[in-house]
Amino acid sequence: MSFSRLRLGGAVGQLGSIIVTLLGLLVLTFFIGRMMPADPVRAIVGEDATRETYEQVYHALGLDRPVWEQFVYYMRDVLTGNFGTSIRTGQPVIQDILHVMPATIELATFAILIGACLGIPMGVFAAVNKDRWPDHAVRVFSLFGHSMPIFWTGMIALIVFYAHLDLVGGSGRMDQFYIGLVDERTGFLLIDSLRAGEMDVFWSALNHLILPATLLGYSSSAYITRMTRSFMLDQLGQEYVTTARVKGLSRGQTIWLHAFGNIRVQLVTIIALAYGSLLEGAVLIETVFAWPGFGSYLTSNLIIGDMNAVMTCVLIIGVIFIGLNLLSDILYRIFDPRTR
Amino acid sequence: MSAAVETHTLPGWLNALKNILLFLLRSPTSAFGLAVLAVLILCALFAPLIATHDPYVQALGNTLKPPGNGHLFGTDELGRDIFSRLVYGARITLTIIFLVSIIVGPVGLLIGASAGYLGGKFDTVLMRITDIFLSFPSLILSLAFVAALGPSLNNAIIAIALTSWPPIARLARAEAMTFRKADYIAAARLQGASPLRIIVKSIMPMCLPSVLIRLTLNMATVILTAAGLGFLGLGAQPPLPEWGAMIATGRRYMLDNWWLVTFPGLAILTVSLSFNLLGDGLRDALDPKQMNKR
Amino acid sequence: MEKTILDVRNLRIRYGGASTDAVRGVSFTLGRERLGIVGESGSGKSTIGRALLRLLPGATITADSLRFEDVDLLALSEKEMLKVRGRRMSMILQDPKFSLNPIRRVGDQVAETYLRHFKCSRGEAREKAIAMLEAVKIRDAERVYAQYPHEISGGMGQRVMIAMMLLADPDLVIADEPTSALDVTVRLQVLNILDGLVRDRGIGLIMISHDLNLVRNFCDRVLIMYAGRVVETLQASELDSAQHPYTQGLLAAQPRIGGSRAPLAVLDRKPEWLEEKA
Amino acid sequence: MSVSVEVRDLSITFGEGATAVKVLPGVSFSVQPGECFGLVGESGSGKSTVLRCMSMLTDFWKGDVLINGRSVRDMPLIERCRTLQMVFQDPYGSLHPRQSVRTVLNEPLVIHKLGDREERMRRAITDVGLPVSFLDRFPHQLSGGQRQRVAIARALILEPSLLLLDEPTSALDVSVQAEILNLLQRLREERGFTYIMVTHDLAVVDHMCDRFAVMLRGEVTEILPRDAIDKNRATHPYARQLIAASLEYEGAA
Repeated sequence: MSFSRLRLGGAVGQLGSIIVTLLGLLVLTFFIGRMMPADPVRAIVGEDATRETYEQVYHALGLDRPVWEQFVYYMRDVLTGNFGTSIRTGQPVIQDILHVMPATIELATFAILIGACLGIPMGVFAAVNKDRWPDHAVRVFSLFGHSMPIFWTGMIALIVFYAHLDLVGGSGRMDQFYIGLVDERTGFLLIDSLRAGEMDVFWSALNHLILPATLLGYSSSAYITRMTRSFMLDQLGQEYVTTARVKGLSRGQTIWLHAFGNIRVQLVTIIALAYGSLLEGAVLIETVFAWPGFGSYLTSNLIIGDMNAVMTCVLIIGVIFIGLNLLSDILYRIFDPRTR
Repeated sequence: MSAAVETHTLPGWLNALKNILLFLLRSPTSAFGLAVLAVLILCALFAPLIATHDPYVQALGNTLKPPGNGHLFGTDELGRDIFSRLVYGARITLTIIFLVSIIVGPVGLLIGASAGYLGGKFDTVLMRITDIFLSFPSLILSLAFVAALGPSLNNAIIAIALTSWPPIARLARAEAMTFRKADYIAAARLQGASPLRIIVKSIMPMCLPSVLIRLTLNMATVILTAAGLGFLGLGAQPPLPEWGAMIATGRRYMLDNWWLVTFPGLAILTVSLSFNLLGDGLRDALDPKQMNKR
Repeated sequence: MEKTILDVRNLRIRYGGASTDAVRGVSFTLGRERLGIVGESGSGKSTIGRALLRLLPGATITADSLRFEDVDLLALSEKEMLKVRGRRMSMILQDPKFSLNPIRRVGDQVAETYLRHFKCSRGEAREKAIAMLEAVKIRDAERVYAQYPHEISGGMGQRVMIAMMLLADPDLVIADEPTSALDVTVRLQVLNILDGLVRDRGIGLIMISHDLNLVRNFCDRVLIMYAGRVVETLQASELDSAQHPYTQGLLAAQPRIGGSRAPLAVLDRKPEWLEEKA
Repeated sequence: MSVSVEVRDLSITFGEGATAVKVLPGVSFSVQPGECFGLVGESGSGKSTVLRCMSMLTDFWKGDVLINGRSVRDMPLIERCRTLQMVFQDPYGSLHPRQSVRTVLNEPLVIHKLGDREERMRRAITDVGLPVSFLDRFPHQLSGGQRQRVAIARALILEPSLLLLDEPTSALDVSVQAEILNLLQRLREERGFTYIMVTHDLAVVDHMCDRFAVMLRGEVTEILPRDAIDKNRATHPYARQLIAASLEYEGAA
């Protein structure tokens, strides 16, 4: 009985810590948004506005109030879903972001699938062959993926696979003449095109997706490989692995039935984290591939200094990260008998 | 007395350093890392001697020349020698790595070790703060900082430093938490050692190896982040020969003039890879588990 | 002792990367009896147990003879070895906290031994496992079957381990410090259960331990190892009349209940012990 | 100078009210000056916790621990350190892996601002039967027994009067255990230390201790003199069971 209470206490504590983290996130974005030397009012009214309009906007933005009051307003706005208007598009920022998000999620999901399918077997393979040549080969291969500047690799890959070999689609999510052919229902092009039965669009989309997703996946597989390897080494050094061998299980059975089972939960955590950090690579690769997603939206606003949009993007990424962490925590609780 | 200790430990230190270097040289991958690092440092130190041209002088009659004819890696859209710009770019890269590391390493180590050892409220507050920072991929947070501070090399360094101490602190804390329960810490407490003394003399030396490893691996990330910022036009500003910025300007001409983007990219890749390999080698060389065995 | 189960002659084991042998020329035979191997840490006693099951990756094992019943353990392929391990020869490990897979139900882990070696349904294996859990005197076997290792005590865990390793009815069981992780009061129960099963089924037992008291009470014959060599072989009942100074030293160093409180005898290690032939 | 020790109602409770979990429901015993007092019980019975509370390594306990009538809580840190010291179970974990023996022994002297450091260190290391040259060694250059000797030297260097011994020999081989037990025995005779020794081995208790307490789930079930082991004169059922098992195990029954 006391234990269930303790666990309940843990869940409440976790919820509390999430709320505190979210609050901290707001503080951080608020201050970053306000510490810019560039004048936010000028950004809105332009260089040759009159003093009067300037004052008006200055007041409207609440910049004449004490900082803490500004923060309260900011918090109220955020909590009511009011993230302000984008200077560039003139639309509410949140609407813009919801519009571009599916493209990024599609890319990132595809990439994480590639990363996990590449990273997990490689990690296990390396651990099993520790300090022998397969281990070294996997290490160099995965470190290579981890070391490449992804924006550059993207450009080179475009030159080679698109411009010279013409194996894959080029920039964007699909070929030019398909744009607008499929209704945006979910925003995920692969799903939308399948639903509409437009197989040509589907293939074109897949053709465009494959190159950036593979590059992203490869770069994230480094992390997955490394962690898989070290988790696996941990497990292979455990005594229960010897027990399994003594029972007469083969090396392969021991590895997959026993040791691998014990790292599944940790792998879920790692993949969730890797998914989050894929968004980072996405910012750069979307710029290179003109992928109309979240990353492109962020960078184009960065360059024109639209802090409203930028900070909202940052905030959302923070929330996604916290959500992923929470998710992996929950999965941990569900899958590990020791935490049940 | 203390002098006796001093003379005793100094050669010990050098000896350890020598052993680590020898260990690293034994594996081809980390030896490669060391070699690249050496080349990078030499380039940065002796850039004027190594470079064949002035990296800033434009020669508008000599633009977009392919490699050869006195230009090892060709020339860019303003006729500047790419090889020379790469050599001078090493200075920028090294400056970024160096500044970020000497800010982030000690800060992360001290904060993390203290939080891990002291626990309690201090730890909770600290971990909340790092949680918040860790809620972002480092590039995105750096982007936000640079966007707010204004794009420049210095601001890029500040932004990268601001975003890369939390993982180090987190690591040092995790390490410190495993050591705080050790009997030798209990023994030190029973001898009346103050918390500060325990942190500095007993906890930090134990966290140091993994922090060093992490810092080395972190350098690879720093290089990529800095290059990414440069690429987006938010890092070093033209005409500085920063490698990421070189790729960004070369991008417009890349379909016909492959050398513009290829060489700076290779430079970034090689240096970043070498730090990763070096960090990996250090992990084996400094592995505390292996040290305890012997 | 009518039949020889194991015949080991001049066994040498060297770990990969080591400059000297961990086990140097050990010879012994084993019938249907309980043989103790005693020595201090680093004497190579556990290495022998693992070498018999060929569980030392990277180590070099050589011997004039390493015969287990009708097979030559050195000549078996890994595939053939899989049929020996668990089925004909098994091993009880030291600490159930580490030697059971933490995320699988203990019963399933026991049943796995049976499933691996006999063609049968899961249900049958389950029945066999439960019967075996009862045989190691676990009262509520059905309930324990469904529990996870962290939910059972150390003594219970070690009984589960015994059940797992005896389920396929092997001819030889190696017990590697089977009770040193357990409390004194539980230790005896576990040893008595193991002893009873080994005697009933006529299994050959090799008990690896650092504890002279344990082998004195639960073994027929004892090998004393020092630095990778067997220095002396004795009947367990004659342990007190040991000839070798090392054995004598070990016995004298042990504090005894009701013994004198004079300083304990300290072992004076002689270099020639390293050379002597057993 | 020998000191007496009195432990009264030492208890640890987590939580409050109905959900409170008593980790240590209440421990009381007293130790005469110069006595060796044993604490025995199975793993998890709280015997090591008692030592950690007495030494203030754990400080969230209730009750009293008095040394020569003075509460350890009220003692200034410096005085407490020079009154009681502790020797831990695992000699591999109780020495800092990156500190030489010299550093290990020098630290307490620096903290307590004691003079003649070199001289004191030499004496401490010789007292535990190691050559002075060992001062410049690191833990990984020492065997288990040698490490435990260094750990004892570290405890001795502040010249305390009470030594808390937490399973000081259970990680060691029998022959090395004999050396350490002899060393501890000799030091007690020479210096009149008071020992409180945690162990699970009744043979060690019988060899070293004058009296001992049997602990079960955080409680002292019975305090017995040493000669109660031999004929099993315990009255509490658990204490009887423990002694009986030990006797049978040793083959003496």
